[in-house]
Amino acid sequence: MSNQAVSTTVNGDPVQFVCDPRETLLDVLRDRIGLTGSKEGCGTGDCGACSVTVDGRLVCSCLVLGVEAEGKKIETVEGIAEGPNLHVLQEKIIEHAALQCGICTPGILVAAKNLLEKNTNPTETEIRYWLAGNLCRCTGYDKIVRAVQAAAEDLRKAG
Amino acid sequence: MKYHKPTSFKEAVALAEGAEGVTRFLAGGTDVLVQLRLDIVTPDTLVDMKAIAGVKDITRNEDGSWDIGVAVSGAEMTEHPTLGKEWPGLVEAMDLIGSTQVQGRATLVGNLCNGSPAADSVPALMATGAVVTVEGKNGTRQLAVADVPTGPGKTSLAAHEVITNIHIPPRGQNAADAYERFIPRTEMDIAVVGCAVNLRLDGDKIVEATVVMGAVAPTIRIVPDAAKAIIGTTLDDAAKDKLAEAVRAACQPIDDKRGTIEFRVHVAGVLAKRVAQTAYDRARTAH
Amino acid sequence: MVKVELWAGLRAFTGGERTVEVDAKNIRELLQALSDAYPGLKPILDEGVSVAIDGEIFADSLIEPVGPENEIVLMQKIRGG
Amino acid sequence: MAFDTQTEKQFKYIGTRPKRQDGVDKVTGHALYGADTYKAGMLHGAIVRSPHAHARIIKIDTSKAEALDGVKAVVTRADFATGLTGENWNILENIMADKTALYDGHAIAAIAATSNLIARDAVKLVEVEYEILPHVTDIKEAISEGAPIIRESSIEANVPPDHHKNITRRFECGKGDVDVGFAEADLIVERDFTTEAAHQGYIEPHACLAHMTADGKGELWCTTQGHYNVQRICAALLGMETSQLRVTASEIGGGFGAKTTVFIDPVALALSRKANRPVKMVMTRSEVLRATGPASSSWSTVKVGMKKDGTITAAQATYRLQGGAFPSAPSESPAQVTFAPYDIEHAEMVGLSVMTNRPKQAAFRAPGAPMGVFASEQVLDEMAQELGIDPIELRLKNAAKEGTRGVHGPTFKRIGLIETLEAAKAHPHYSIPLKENQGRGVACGFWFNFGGSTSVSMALSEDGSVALSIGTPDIGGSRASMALMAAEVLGIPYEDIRVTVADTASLGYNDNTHGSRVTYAVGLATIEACRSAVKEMCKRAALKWGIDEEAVSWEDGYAKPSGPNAGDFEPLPLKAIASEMTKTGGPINGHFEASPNTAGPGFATHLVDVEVDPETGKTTVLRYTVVMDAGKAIHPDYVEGQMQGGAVQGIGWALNEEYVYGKDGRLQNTVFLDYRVPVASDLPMIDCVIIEVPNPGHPFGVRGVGETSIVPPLGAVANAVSNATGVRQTDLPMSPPRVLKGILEKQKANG
Repeated sequence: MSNQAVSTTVNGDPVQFVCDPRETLLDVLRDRIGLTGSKEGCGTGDCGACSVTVDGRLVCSCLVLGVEAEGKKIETVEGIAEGPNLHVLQEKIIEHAALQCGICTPGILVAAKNLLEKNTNPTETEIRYWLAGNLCRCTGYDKIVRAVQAAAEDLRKAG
Repeated sequence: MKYHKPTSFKEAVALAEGAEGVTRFLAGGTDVLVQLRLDIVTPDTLVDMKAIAGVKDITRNEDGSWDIGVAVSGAEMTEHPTLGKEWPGLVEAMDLIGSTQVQGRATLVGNLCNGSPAADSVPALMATGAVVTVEGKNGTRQLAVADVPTGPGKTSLAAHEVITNIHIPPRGQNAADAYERFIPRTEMDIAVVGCAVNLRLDGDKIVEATVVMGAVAPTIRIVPDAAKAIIGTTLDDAAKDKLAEAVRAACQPIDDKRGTIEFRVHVAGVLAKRVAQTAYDRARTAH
Repeated sequence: MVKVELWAGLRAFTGGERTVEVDAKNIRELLQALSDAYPGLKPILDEGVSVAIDGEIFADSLIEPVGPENEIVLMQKIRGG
Repeated sequence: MAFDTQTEKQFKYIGTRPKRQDGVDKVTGHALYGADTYKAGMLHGAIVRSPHAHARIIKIDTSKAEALDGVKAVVTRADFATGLTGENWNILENIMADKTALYDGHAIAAIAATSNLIARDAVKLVEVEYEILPHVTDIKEAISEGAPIIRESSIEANVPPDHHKNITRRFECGKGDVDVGFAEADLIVERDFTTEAAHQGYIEPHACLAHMTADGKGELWCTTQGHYNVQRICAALLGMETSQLRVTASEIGGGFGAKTTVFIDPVALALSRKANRPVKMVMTRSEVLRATGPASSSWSTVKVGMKKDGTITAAQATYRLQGGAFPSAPSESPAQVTFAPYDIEHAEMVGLSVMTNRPKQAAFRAPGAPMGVFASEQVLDEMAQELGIDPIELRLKNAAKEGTRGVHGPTFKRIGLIETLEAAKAHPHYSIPLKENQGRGVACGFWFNFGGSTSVSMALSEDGSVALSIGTPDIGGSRASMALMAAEVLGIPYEDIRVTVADTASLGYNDNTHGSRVTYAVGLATIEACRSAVKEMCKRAALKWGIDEEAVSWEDGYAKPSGPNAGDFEPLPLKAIASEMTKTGGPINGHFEASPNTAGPGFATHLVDVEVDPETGKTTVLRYTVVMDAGKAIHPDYVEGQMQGGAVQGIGWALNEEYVYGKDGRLQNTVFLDYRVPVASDLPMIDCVIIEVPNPGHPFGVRGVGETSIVPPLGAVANAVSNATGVRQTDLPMSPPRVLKGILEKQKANG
């Protein structure tokens, strides 16, 4: 095996790991760094449950190799809350019952946060298309879309 | 699998040339990683292109032409302030590939080199008349995008060759492009049929046109007869019917899990009419 | 005696009768009595059945009392998701 | 268990929408699902799967795999128990082939290695020699002449000998005499319908972590809808005593029925037993689609007779459902369920289970019912049109109500079908005008709902907070519902109650989270467990006051003297009783165990508007309204969630989801890219109207809501597409190629 050493930053923390180049960033986050919040629903970039940001860019961590993390800034669902304070999106997801089983929730949160950072006033259609790569099999998306709308409204009010 | 991250194209070519077994270049990775995961292709050598200078650049040249780096993602094209104003069809074609997450990674070059007849960005890229620069052990060469794919999963590039740049000609006056695809859902599908149209007007009349069809033949196909059907017209209903007829005549699709032959041929005509109309309307309001 | 309505497919084992009468005070006795009276039913009953008593469906219970005043319907066991 | 007469009082907690207790864990990524735990020395398991739809296994050579560095154990069928019968044998045969590979993806062997990559590499080194046998994957082909017979020994006793040998079960029900009924009819319509297999599509693949130790004990962590069931099956398949295996249910990332059985758990245990190390197994998405149960595909024939005024005089139907290479298709379900919403004098339904070379079908939300309703509700829609009767009026005219003898046999108690129809009719959705190429569909659905075996225990802490232990994995927020019901009975805040899903060693037996049973049965058990604790608390208060136990009542969290001779004492709050409990007789706990059988049937009416592109056949859902009788909505948000989720799964099944098999018998669409579940941009908001007609068999009136929601959508969407296109949609999915074909054929026929 031609394992490689990688230095990266995950949720602001410096992290080093050694991995096989075939391992995805998702494999590395879960199995080597112990951050299991990102979920593997498909392994082929079709479900979005493993969504993270790499240098601020929303991606499926199953479509990124672990070795590509070298020198990057990775943000995962575990980094969304600030200490005990939940992000407004997290609050709204809970308040609006926008999760049933919750397996898609980490990916939805990472993706929706990324959207609201770019657009604090998305339309329903914009939210739905932005989240089209985040499959949810439980909710039918209704409550998820409402939670994102409510979070956007709060963020706008907070200025 | 060995992973390399060269800092120049020369180094990339040398790595590819020296490698044994299967070599893959990693631009966005949205195809390479899926193939790896599904045990379709496990490369022996993976050459990551993203550390090479300039691969993330989108440049508008003085003559109005564009150079797009090989590691520019779909999201970066969509976010570019002016590229989409001049080439809306190309940008929307790229934007249709996969989810927001996939857009963060997928690239034009990756889409092209994957060799899929259903690739969304490739018909639009062909319709622009784009040319790629290819570097190999014997130096560099220019190649029309239309000459890159040779069959499903196949390209005309040699094993040691790598695309280093995509060049899109100047937009020019009174012209526009458009791309649309048919999928059963609204997102996340592979095109069942894809169509790109690039045209130029003189007044109300179409004077130049390129019509390109995806997913209806073993390779993405420029359809000269379809262009002929609308050149010299104001895209009236008769012209559109002729366009549809020409497009359908050029279709040689297959029956598969995504659509039937019958369906693809019919929808190819429908799409061509719709896309031509969009391009035409855009060109009318273009400067 | 209690009256038990069988599902239509079981007529073949009861000489064409869809409703049969057996002597039973609870579901266990009822199933036993059916098996005794109509041996052809035994393998089907053994594969698992539900018994509806006055509209309430008992999927597993053997102890539920039954009486002549009850509407008793034998049902194929339904599986849930 | 009967409906509380005092329930007419205002609830304090029931019907409110507090935050779920596992919410923070689930939005921060800390909740642990099936694949989220690790053990020191853990190995990773992977499975060798058949690439053939039907093949005799001649030889399995694992020597090259075993020689690979890092490979620690290989298991085959020889490593499992022998002599199993019935469903246990079928499950074992499904999770590890014996002599024959029965479908593309059937497990042949498994490997445990020190990393996932090594395990996957080793799988590729296993050489299996097959003798390929003729196969059949299509239900119609499977029961036509010349089809390969898959397993004659699975045919049940009551299948007549003249039936095709791939039909393993025949079920018949009904009432009256259909010949008489059809003779009374003014209009008779008979049609055939087919539906394709749809996968449950949970986002979390099956995953587990197994550890067998040298003393024969086992620990299993897994994602499941029922860990007691997993315990029972795994113990049987491994040949061990049930209680020696402790199973802990992880958080579960969706199941919808398919996680009521097992696939990899016994394999991981067998690997662990052989390697003497913990083994983790996680399925890939392709494995989930190829080798876990989708719902059956179906072929139905439905015939209905009707008078001019819309009265149904007779209904006759045959439902053929395929169970894969196993005799497990739920064919009795459509036979019993589909016409149950209607008061029909003459009815005759037949259900047939058919074997094919496909994976063993698994339960999917009201298993079997949606396919039947797809057929029956379309025939009613067509007849309503033919007779010029509004589709809701037609259904109201025939609607079952309290006292109606259902076509499935039993007489209904109080049910809410009429209320859902009335609400649908009054809903603004029903009067929105439609434009060209748009159509509206209406359909009703019924599901029995279950009770099932249930154990619940609650423990009072000295500070007055409460720990509630339940044994049913929480898929859709049930812990919140249990806490609400406990709060209501105990009269303490929702936040003071912590609900835990206990492992198999910590609480008595519980049936699966299935059959829409949890809020009903576990809720009922929670109420009773809390009531037994209340009784004890009243006793402690009586002791303190020196009065009769019967003279103490419980009100809003306080023990109070009640009755004329009780005396005048200051009410005692729960906290005060709790703080002294160890001195007044010991800990105060409540528990309840039973198999409640009074689950109230669920009814729903769905409305949907679609627009169909006449040039491409593509359907867009414009609006969707679910009206459903919940009996009593404990936590309305999660009731709505069930209504919306079921509806959307139904929309997916109706429009684009399907299993596509090639001529070679291999599944063609093994990734989410091609197995097309609805994405966010495919859908509108899903409107919900909760009707509350109390279930007379639950203290608070609860009916199950999880499954009824998927019963009407296939029929409702098909009716809408049929109305938009003028072409009756008899086959699912209504994918664009199929719908366009119908439109073009109609245009051609009309010149």
